[in-house]
Amino acid sequence: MTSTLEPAAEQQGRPETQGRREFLATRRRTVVVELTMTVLTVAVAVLIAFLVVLATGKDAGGALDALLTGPLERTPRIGRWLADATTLSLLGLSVAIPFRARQISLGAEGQVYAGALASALVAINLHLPPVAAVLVPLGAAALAGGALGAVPGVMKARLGANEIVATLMLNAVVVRVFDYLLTDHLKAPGSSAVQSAPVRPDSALPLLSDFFQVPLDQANIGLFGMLAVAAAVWFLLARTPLGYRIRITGSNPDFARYGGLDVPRTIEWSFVIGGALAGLAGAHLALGIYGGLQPDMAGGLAFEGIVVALLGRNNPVGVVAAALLYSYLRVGGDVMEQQTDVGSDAVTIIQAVIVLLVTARALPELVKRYLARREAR
Amino acid sequence: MGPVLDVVLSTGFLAAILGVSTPYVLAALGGLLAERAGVPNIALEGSMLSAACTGALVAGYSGSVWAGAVCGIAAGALLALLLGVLHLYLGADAIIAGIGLNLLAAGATSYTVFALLGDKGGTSRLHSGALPSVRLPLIEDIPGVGAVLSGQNVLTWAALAATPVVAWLLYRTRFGFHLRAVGEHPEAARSVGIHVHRVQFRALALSGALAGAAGVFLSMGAVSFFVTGMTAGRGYIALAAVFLGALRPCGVFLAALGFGTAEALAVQLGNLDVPSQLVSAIPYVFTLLALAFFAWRRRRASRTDAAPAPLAGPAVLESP
Amino acid sequence: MEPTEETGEPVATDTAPPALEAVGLGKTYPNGTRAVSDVDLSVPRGEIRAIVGQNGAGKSTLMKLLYGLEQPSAGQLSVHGRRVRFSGPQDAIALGVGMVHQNLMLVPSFTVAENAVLGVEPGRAGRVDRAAAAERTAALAEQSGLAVDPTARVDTVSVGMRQRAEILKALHRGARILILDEPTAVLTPQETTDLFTAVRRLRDSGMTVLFISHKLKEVREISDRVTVMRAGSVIGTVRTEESTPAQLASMMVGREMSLDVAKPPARPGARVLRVRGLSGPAVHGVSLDIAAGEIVGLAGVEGNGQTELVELLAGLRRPTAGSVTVDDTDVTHLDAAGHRRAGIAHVPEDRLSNGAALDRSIADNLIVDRHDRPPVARRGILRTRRIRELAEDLISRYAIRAPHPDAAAGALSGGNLQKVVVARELSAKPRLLLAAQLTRGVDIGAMHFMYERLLEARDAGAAVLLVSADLGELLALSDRLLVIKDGRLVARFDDPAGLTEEATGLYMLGVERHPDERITAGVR
Amino acid sequence: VSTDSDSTESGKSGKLRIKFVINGNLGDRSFFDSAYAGLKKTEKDLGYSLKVVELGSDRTKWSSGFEDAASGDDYDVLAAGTVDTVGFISKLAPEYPDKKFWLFDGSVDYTGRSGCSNKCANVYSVTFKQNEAAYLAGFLADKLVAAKALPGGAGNEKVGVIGGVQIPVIEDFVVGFKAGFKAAGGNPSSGVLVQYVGGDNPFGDPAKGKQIASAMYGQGAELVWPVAGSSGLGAFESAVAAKRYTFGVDSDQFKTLTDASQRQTVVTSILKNAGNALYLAAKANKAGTLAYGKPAAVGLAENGVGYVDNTNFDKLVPAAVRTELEAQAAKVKSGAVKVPSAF
Ligand SMILES: Nc1ncnc2c1ncn2[C@@H]1O[C@H](COP(=O)(O)OP(=O)(O)OP(=O)(O)O)[C@@H](O)[C@H]1O
Ligand SMILES: Nc1ncnc2c1ncn2[C@@H]1O[C@H](COP(=O)(O)OP(=O)(O)OP(=O)(O)O)[C@@H](O)[C@H]1O
Ligand SMILES: [Mg+2]
Ligand SMILES: [Mg+2]
Repeated sequence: MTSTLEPAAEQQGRPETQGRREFLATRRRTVVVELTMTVLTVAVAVLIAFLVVLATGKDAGGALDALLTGPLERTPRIGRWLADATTLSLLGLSVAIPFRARQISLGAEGQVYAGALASALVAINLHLPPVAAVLVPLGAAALAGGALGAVPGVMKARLGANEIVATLMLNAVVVRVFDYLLTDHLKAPGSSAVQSAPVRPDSALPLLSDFFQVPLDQANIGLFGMLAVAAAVWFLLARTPLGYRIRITGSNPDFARYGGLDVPRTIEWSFVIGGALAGLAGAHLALGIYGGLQPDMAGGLAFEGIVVALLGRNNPVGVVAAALLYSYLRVGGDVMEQQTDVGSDAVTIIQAVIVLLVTARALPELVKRYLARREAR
Repeated sequence: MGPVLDVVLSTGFLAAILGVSTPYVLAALGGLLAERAGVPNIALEGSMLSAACTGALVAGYSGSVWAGAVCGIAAGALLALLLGVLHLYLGADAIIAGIGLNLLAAGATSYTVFALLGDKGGTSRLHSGALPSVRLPLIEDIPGVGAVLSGQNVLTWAALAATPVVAWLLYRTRFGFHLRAVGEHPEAARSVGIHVHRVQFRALALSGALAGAAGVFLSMGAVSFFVTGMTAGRGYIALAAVFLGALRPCGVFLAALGFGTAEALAVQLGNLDVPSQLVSAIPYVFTLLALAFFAWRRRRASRTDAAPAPLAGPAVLESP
Repeated sequence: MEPTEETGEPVATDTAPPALEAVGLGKTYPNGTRAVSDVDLSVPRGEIRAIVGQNGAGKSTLMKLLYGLEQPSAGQLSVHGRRVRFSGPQDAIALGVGMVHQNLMLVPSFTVAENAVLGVEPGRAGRVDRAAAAERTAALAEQSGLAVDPTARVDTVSVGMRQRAEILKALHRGARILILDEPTAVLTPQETTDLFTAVRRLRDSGMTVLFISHKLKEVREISDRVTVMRAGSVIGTVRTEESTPAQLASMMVGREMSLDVAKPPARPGARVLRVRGLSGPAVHGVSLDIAAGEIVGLAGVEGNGQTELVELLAGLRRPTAGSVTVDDTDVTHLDAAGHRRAGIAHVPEDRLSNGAALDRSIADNLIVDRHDRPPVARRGILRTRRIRELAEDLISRYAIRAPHPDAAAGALSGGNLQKVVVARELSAKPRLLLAAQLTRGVDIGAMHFMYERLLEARDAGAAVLLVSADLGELLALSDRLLVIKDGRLVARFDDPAGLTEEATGLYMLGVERHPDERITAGVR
Repeated sequence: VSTDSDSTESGKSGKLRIKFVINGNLGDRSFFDSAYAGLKKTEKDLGYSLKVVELGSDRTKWSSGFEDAASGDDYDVLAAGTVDTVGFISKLAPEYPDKKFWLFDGSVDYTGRSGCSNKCANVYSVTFKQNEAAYLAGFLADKLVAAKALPGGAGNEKVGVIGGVQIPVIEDFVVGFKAGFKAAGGNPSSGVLVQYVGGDNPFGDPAKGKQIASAMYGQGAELVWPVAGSSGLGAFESAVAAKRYTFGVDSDQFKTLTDASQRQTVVTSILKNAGNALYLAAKANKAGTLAYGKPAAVGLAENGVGYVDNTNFDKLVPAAVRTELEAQAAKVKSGAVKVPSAF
């Protein structure tokens, strides 16, 4: 039987390589265009923030200067920026993994508290040799966060229960239980503030200021831990079978099942890993930022983790970049509020405007469309 | 426990449930409309907050509670439309845009209140009044029922009426028809000439208006002034009710009512000698159990009947 | 043989303007794909015009331009002599253009009637009169001969009925120009015949029809003229009665090609698949054997359990009774992964819903069944170079037209996507291949290619279960043929050579039936 | 935030510059607002200048916010409140020995054993014995309900306390209140209903505050005392609807409430006078007599806490009860009565 298609294949040979070149060129161009456009949108967002301040009749130039250069003016602020970015990156990554499996987990908040609680309990009560004193609490935090992640994970994967509801409800429960344990059982005796006893010095995450001999506020080696975790998450998603399963399940669960992947288990793993990362974020807060437990210790970070994950398009590198950008703006906002006449409400408004504009990806799209049209001619 | 039981079985408690549930029902129905149109509306909280603030301010300055209510509802709708612009036209992710808008509403309400009244806490120094309660002359006298139904705020009545209205809108009207089509299969809707974005915008406006009504209820019904952040996370609870109610008006209503009941119950149980934090966790534990139970039952039901697999899953939040 | 360049003078001799006219029409997608370029097309009123071309030739895109779903980047469009610019389908609908899409555009939770009236619902004061919708749909169905159940939910009805619902949708809108993009790809011969009757009836009432199909036999049966597209351009238009299949095929691919399948006789080996008393949703007590090196065809009217049977055998559904073994592995209670480990490969009938992950790369799509074992993965780590090599190899061996292994699967044309699926399944060197609708929606070139690969797999010793809505294809490829009706096997032909479509059709429709002993002979 | 005067200018003019760092926001209708009012008064009366920094409720920002605020050279005195800031002040005070720190409603450790390495020699801290004022509130409450003395009341013998959240500062109020209730002859375990607002915004959820107050009135409370910031505002509305009574907190709510019918329900208000304490500290500072380096605690005796005795109080509280209350107050001031504390 002679293949009647031989000539077709041959005929396709030439345009094939040309198509390939075009594909690669387009891909390169897309990356460049996306990057440029992201920078541009941030610039536009800042410009609009400028106008917002101007509208309130305050010294817009000074305010903008504080927002944009403030975080770099003093090393403690740099430290605050890095410490904030560490927590935010971990939270962003924790959200990004279930998102990649197309699971909208909003459970980071509860997992943060679970992680903080577990790590602090270990770090306050157990006497451990030096390195283990840090690693064991971290492990406990990851376990606690992961276990908490497993609850909505199993509910979703095995029963089909909506994960948004499950995670939101679980957050509410965990935060209340945390408050209860803290006020009624863990409050340090003799302290008039509601806070736990401090963690043992061995368990506190070593401060970066001790290494670099400059004051860096609470920035600690958690930063490097976070970078390692981000690299690991990248590796997990891009280079391991489990990561592949997560990606495929997120893209088309029917296809995943057809292809022989265990979809429920993959979904559960995505929740568990996400939970573990949020638990680590909690440990970073407990062992690195507060040195113990406090009520409301996550502040608004858990929700901002979602913003960071989506800004970074659920890509580990993107998430870290987005977290750095976002926490830079958080610190800049605080500097602006401290140094200028712009009030904390206006700072909130400006941050909201920036978030909204940076997510509005129309500008890059419009430019891309324009480029495509020009090329087509 | 005895006295608590008495209270729980009292008409006052039933009346309280309706009051407590009102914002949940209204906002959840709003969330439902947006979700069914294919746009997850995380900005319910922001819509509620801006409506609560606008309503109290306008009522206070104009002297008319009705003007306040209308402007409040409009403010809620406006915020949702902003979500529409960002998500539908500017390609923003609906979830981040929603979170961003909630942030914006928090900052802007507090800023406005301070700019106008010089008070960061709220508008309690302004006489803004509340929307009237509805007395039901005849029903009022029926023992039991009368005390529950009569004297409820107009917006509580609106919430009760909203459920059948939303159901009617979704299932009986052309608009609802298009809305569901757009949410379920936007391509199909577009291919028959339905303006997908236009329908989604209208759905969002309604969604925001309903959430706005919920906010107006808080500042002009439950109490008669605005306090910064007074929605206190109710928008997120409403969002949970949307999904717990399986995206159906009746289910969403029952879920919202369930949250209201649980909260009212927690208020009553608060006097018992149980740690307050644990008592306030009860509604959420209850929701989790209900969620698991219903999901389990649905799953078991779908195992046994041999209907062919659906073409597409139910409309859930779009993929991130 | 160069076809005569011809701009399409109207068949009818009246001087009325053409129903549809395009001049210099072009479309470049935002991603840079130039799908249609400089197309001139003129379709007179009351003509059935077939559009043919290879996968990715731009047929669907051209139709989307005519229906306002996409906006042209160049050229002009006239409808009934009026110059038009469509800003969306609503403009096209207003001018009487209706379209049935290649990928059906129905809202799953709506009933057939609700889908049919969507956008132009009957009812007053903003309300929808659902009873009237059902009545009207029933009436239209009656009139046009398109049988549907107006009150059934679309996600519970057969593909054929979905297809008919789509046409009713266009009719309900008062379409005068009807675009049918591969309407027959999923239909049974009987359904196709009924559809053609209905289409002719519509044509006779003055409807202009544009009809896309890869099946030249159908094209020749239904159309008045045929327009051939290749690589985004119109190559030519010929009168149907003056054309031959071979001529059309060569116009499509740009060179001569043979349309015959050379099928050497099968050399069946040992039994591979053993199915006994298998029951499950829509399948009742099916027993059959398939040996290595043979193709067993499964014929049946769509919706008689063949989909379910294949999914049971692939591990995607759980049986309620019976047993299945592949070689010596009992796979009855295993999941899909277990079936794959046992050596079963599966080309699913609906490649879009579960055959591929459209937003993942071609490479990712090619390794789903082997992502966690060598050579793709080693010690829990994916080996990207190996994956790339594997993908490049399959892309070139299966002549998949793709720029790069990293290109998204969703950017491929239907035929090429199907090649990705087939490449993956066949390269797994299966013991048993379940091939459902192997050539659905693929062009004749690809179709032949698939046939050859299938026969190759058979000759390499695979057992093949072939399910197809295309009876001709079944008869041509099967070494043995089974007929399924209402979830039960009703006929078995151990030598289908000489069997005609009509004869088989009688069994499919339940008019005739083989005795059980004959069906289960040798199956113990 | 509103800088209330330009810092660089005041630096030159030699005014004492106060920087008030708030670990929360203004508008809490509680001690931040009260402290702000007191500090604000120093601008006019003492010629000081004031700058306010609001760190918001996000705790992750507090530490660096304090650090940043202290590092500037635009202040002479850094004022802060609540026990949550004790750690920050203890750390910063030794780092900036030339600056002064005023801490209210919390106390640093002056022993040097933990916290300040310089024994906080530049820190003035003042705590409030809110339990003492709450004790009087409890005492008054029981006397009023036991005697069924409130005009137009339903004659119930219970009272309610609404807290924001269950934290020591609030518990201190509750403990004191119950002790006073008991001292007056009541049974706090059956007669005092206690409930917390909780939730996402415990001090800013008036709707929930109103629900709780309504429930308490429904369960037979004759008067309700909200200690929950803005959430408490709902309680006054509830009192009007139920035709019952309330106590105010933190400021004289008979004066601050705008609604006349709500005002009438306020029997008295329990004051925790942060503003006054700060104003007095500022005055002492000007006179050079402010006691840095050791803790100060102000209670009834020092007029740091107290109850409001106004026309409404006179109208609603029978003379006999007033006399008894004053006698109790005198005992607390003299130390004859020790009020239990949650700390
Ligand atoms: N939305 C789109 N974006 C980018 N490219 C597209 C899009 N739709 C189609 N294409 C590309 O345009 C070309 C023409 O596609 P089209 O769907 O018109 O082909 P076709 O002739 O209908 O093929 P088939 O027979 O497989 O249906 C293909 O290369 C396809 O990949
Ligand atoms: N097909 C599958 N679908 C979903 N989850 C799976 C699948 N196969 C394995 N898993 C689970 O995913 C986790 C990670 O699996 P992975 O394949 O990365 O490691 P492994 O195969 O267990 O290790 P090794 O590479 O050493 O054999 C394991 O816990 C495993 O149980
Ligand atoms: Mg096509
Ligand atoms: Mg493995």
